[in-house]
Amino acid sequence: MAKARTKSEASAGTADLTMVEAVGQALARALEEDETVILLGEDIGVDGGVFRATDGLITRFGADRVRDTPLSEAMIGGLPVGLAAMGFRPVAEIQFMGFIYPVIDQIVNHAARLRTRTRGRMTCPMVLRAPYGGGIHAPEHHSESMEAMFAHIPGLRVVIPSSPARAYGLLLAAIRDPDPVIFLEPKRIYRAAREAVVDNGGALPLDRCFTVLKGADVTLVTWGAMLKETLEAAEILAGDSVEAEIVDVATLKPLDMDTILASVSKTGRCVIVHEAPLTGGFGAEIAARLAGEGLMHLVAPVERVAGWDTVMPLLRLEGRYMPSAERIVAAARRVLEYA
Amino acid sequence: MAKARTKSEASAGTADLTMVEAVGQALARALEEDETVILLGEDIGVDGGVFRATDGLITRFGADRVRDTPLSEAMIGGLPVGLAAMGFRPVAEIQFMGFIYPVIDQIVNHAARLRTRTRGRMTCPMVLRAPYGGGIHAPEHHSESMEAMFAHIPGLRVVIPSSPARAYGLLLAAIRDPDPVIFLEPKRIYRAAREAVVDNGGALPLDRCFTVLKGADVTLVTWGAMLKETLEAAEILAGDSVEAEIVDVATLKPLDMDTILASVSKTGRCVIVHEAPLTGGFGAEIAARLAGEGLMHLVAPVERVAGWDTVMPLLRLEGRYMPSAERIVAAARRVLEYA
Amino acid sequence: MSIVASFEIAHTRVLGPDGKVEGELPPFARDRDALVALYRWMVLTRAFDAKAVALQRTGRLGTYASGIGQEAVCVGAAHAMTPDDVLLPSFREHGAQLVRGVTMQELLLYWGGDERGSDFAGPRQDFPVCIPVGTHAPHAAGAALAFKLRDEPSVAVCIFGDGATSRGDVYEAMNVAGAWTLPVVFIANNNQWAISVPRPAQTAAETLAQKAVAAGFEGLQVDGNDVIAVRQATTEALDKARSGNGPTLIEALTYRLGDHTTVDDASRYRDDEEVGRHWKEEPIARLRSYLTAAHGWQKAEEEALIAACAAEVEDAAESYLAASPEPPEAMFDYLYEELPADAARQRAAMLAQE
Amino acid sequence: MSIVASFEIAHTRVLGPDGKVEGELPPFARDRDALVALYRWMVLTRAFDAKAVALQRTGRLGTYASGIGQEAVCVGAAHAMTPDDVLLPSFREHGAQLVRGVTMQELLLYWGGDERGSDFAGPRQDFPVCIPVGTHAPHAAGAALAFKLRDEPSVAVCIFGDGATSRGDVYEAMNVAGAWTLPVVFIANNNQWAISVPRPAQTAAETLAQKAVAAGFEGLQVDGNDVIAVRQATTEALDKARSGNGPTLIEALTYRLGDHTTVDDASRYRDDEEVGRHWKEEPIARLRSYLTAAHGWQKAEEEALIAACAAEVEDAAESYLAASPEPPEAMFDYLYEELPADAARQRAAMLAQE
Ligand SMILES: Cc1ncc(C[n+]2csc(CCOP(=O)(O)OP(=O)(O)O)c2C)c(N)n1
Ligand SMILES: Cc1ncc(C[n+]2csc(CCOP(=O)(O)OP(=O)(O)O)c2C)c(N)n1
Ligand SMILES: [Mg+2]
Ligand SMILES: [Mg+2]
Repeated sequence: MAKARTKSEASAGTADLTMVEAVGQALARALEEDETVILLGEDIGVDGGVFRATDGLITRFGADRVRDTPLSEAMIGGLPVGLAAMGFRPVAEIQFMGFIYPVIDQIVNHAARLRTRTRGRMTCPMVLRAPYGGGIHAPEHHSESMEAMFAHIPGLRVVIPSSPARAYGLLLAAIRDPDPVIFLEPKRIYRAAREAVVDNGGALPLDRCFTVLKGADVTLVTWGAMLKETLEAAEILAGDSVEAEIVDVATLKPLDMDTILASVSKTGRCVIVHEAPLTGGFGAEIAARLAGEGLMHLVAPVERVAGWDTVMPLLRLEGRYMPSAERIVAAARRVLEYA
Repeated sequence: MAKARTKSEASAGTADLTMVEAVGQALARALEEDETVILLGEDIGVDGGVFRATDGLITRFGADRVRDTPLSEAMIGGLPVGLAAMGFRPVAEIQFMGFIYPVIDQIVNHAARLRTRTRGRMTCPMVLRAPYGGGIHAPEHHSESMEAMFAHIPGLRVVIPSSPARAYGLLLAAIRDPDPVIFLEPKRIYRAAREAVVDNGGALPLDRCFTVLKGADVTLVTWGAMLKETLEAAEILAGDSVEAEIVDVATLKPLDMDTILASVSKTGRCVIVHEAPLTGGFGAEIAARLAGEGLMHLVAPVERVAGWDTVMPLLRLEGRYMPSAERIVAAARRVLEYA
Repeated sequence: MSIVASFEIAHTRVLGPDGKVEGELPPFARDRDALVALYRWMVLTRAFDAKAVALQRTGRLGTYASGIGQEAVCVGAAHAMTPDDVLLPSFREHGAQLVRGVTMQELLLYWGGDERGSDFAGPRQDFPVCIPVGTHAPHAAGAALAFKLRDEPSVAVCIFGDGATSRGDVYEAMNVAGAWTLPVVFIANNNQWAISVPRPAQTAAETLAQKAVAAGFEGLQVDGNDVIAVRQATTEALDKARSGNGPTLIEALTYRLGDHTTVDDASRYRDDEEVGRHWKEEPIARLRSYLTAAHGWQKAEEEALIAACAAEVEDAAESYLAASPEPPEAMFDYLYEELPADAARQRAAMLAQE
Repeated sequence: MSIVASFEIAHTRVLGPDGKVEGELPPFARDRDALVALYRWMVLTRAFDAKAVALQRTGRLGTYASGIGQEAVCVGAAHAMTPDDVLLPSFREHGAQLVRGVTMQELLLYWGGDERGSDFAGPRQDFPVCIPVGTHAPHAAGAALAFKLRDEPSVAVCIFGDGATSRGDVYEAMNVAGAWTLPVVFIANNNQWAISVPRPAQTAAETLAQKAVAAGFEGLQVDGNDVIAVRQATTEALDKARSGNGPTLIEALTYRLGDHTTVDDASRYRDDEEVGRHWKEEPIARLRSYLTAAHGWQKAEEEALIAACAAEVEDAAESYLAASPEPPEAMFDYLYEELPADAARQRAAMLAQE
């Protein structure tokens, strides 16, 4: 533990990190500050995770706390429920979101309702991390975005960072949260950019959207890796003197609709962008709320720019599947046509 | 087989059936007309299913075609994929929707994409049946409504009947469909009413909503058991001289938005009713489309009357969880206030 | 060809169906009081079961899964545990929960459809009933890992049915428990039926105990209608787990004398003759015969015990029936430690509806 | 205490690491041509693997999972099958797919990110590669059930890794296959590693073959670097399945000589010394030694065979690289037999974007 403490002091400063490094930093910080934090997953130990998110952690914190598991996703979903009920804060990793489905049973039937069904006697402060999304030319089943399935489950939080600093702050918040959190990491931007991250243990709120660009003409709502294309779209629109406001949802559940409504009440126009298939995607929930409480602000139809309702194609066609800046711009221009 | 044929002729007429009997009738018809149809599930054989949907089928069609499985839901989801790829039409039963989650992996990763990933070389004409929803005072984990999770999966069809005749016609269509279908049976109305069902093998379309009540003032959109409360609400509204139009979605995926849009273009008002939790429920998709292509028809905010975003409570409180006719009426009155 | 591994499945029994000693009597079982304690728990469990079924039949309880005939598995297993161990029951182990200190009123509340029933005043670390078959097995591995990491002597005891042994998550949990040498005891409560599916249709494995072979640890069979054998086998497995030697799977052979639940009608799929045969093996009469023969158990004692149990059950049922209703907003109040704004608005909307 | 069940796990090998006969040579293996055929498939598989890795390194293929070192498992198993059997491979069994008649161009298309690669012109009933570990095991049970219901002599052969044996669905599939006596052969391709997780960390079971004990059917070990032993064990298991005697689990002991995939760096978690040791056991040199010693295999023959394989691989790579791109709307065109109106609108929107 002495070694860990030294390391902690050393790393208390600011560093330019990629998102995957920021995830690792947050995990290290959590392991350091709270001895009930336990990491588990496939290949997270000596290998440091297939994306290196846990690189070096087994050396610093030992194989008891950074545990390679057998290849058993249902178990990886369920064992943490037992650990959490007994006072630990497990952070489990599913290697790719395409392999997360066997975990859903444990999340719906146990993790998300342990507090409710025992009237608070038992709680489940576990975090389930998984890289998700397309665009890295990964093999079949490695590129899906199924956040909407989780956002429908009562009792859960669903969090998706879009930058290194938000990854750090949101993951720390997720680990400290007293209830179960699904933390989905947009792997396409794991190494896309570096950002200054202050390793001071500062968490970000888990019930707030982030307005990442101010603008008065149209609201662009997105999360995760699609923030990149959305920012690009905003830049193209700026060339036409259109000022886009961009909201990074970050925490899908519970949804901070107030921030989105405030923006749309100003712009009257909204384009929602996500990578997951359109139908039943989480964009539907946001658009539905705009059709409800937000209706009177809308001057134009709500557009959703999303993945097609198709199976995520293999790498050759994945570029044609994912929303592009051009598609976002085109949607924005359509909604701007309304007076 | 001689016996089966006799039975078939005898039952070719019309009978007043409950929904669960209509399900059994459709299964029997399918077993009779197509020898590649195989039923499998827990307790569907001698026991006839815990709701008796398969009552008597093992006697008529034998234990080879009406198969009790071991207690293995992931297998019940996956084995039919192999059977279907080899030319059968398996109809698998999950005993209650609360136990369906281990099946999702097989549905997303295999059933719904077998055709796509083999470019049509292999197909997966399987049906997955499951009773769902609350209101029968069943034990914990027996009353959930998670249709939205399935409606988000590309390559799938999601079908929910709301009456005996629709159960018969839609289930036959689902079994004959060349692609995988999730068929969710609202168990609260399994025995709620009888309806004349003609056992003539007539299927209903899997891409069509049903307008079950005509009206010009407000569109009520619903599916499954909630049709009951929605009809009650319409009756209450009729007392105020409000004519509600009711659309029974029936097939959630692919969604027949045209029928809903046509109705809303007439009424300008829409209330969507479902039992599943509000956030991320399938009502969001419908409301989102109204906020998009339907926006210009709307004269009032789209209301969603849904289950709360809570864990489905145990039986004592389930009545307070589920949407009531009163809640639907109140929502309709709110949207009618807009001019 | 060479043989690279071999395995044997042992079966133990102390009392035969007629109550005669067939095996070796373990030390604890030489004590009359100890045996009477086990006997009383079994009698109480059966009385509770009967009352619960009666309450359901009269519309005052939800669907209920009676454990009649399986009292020895539940009582024997739970009685071997220390207070610091953790029980992870399935949904038919009322007897085990009672022995652990869950009150009958709590059990009735739960089965009556009130979540407060799972907020045990007694064994606060014990898990609530698990309805989705076998899904609690990974929790047992997790709890056991917690004990191991904290270097605590506690053991997780996970009970599930014969049907549950076909579930992948039970296998995954056993496998990780073996791989990590976790302090957990798995008990397969083999009552021969999973609703209408008889044990041989569930698996081609000759015994359920051998499921442990796949996970690399010991599996054994015990006569599950012999509370002495169950208690002893559990004690040995607990000791082994506590001393760092990992998990054990105990297959307890018993029989579901009743319907699957109050909404089931077992006569649809099994004949009375089979049930009748198994009545001759049931655990309560068996121990009573032994107590009578070996320890002079008296008719008066028997009557007093039955009357006391009946009174306890009646008391519990009365306080259950008298319990004040839970406010509906409770469904929001335990969803998260702090209710998010979004859900808080729904809570308000629900209350405004009154 | 009595013993109620006992099990033994057998291990077979014909050729030792040095190519000397240690076991009993099965009849087919007395034929030089038969052995040369197996040898050629293994050499071709390795050449294909090397080419695929090279294509990936130069950006012309996606992530690829090399099967180097495991050729005997793939070739031995597939070679024992009849055309009407069905192969359900995992993602590293290129050799098995080649023997079955999948073309190298098809394999490259698939790994190059083009779904057309799974539309096999050859074995149209064989399943495509399965990436989600172990999820194809239930399909094997389903295919086997189809054969059984149709009274066909076909058998489903499902290959998966050591890691996959920890998955619940593999267990569930094996369990139902046992319970229903299905004609299926499960082959655990035990290459000692699941990415960075070594076999002993995967399970406490001494052998993977004993996983079959839990499912109630025979499990056995075979030297997976000995193509003769693999072929023979598979033949016997196929015969057994074909004659109605149900499933077998074959654990084939081999070694993953390469990285997990082209994006893996195995030196992070295992040392060269271990890999070096296993190079001495690899299957191609082993059979070559035997062919040379027992059948006078000549240097010239060897060179001709290697050149022929290299040419075949080059040809395949060239036609792969020359394949016309698939139109993007293909992602809609195989979604359903008939595209629903809703999706058809999206398809049109995608095309309108050009
Ligand atoms: C995962 C799951 N599938 C199905 C059910 C419905 N169900 C309840 S109990 C039961 C049979 C359980 O059999 P077994 O494990 O032997 O336990 P027993 O009821 O005999 O105590 C079934 C199928 C369920 N509760 N959970
Ligand atoms: C269900 C699932 N979990 C995780 C992965 C990521 N992954 C791919 S291969 C692999 C290891 C597989 O090991 P093994 O079964 O031994 O097969 P091998 O790679 O050695 O051939 C893992 C963890 C996956 N593809 N599927
Ligand atoms: Mg049972
Ligand atoms: Mg391996």
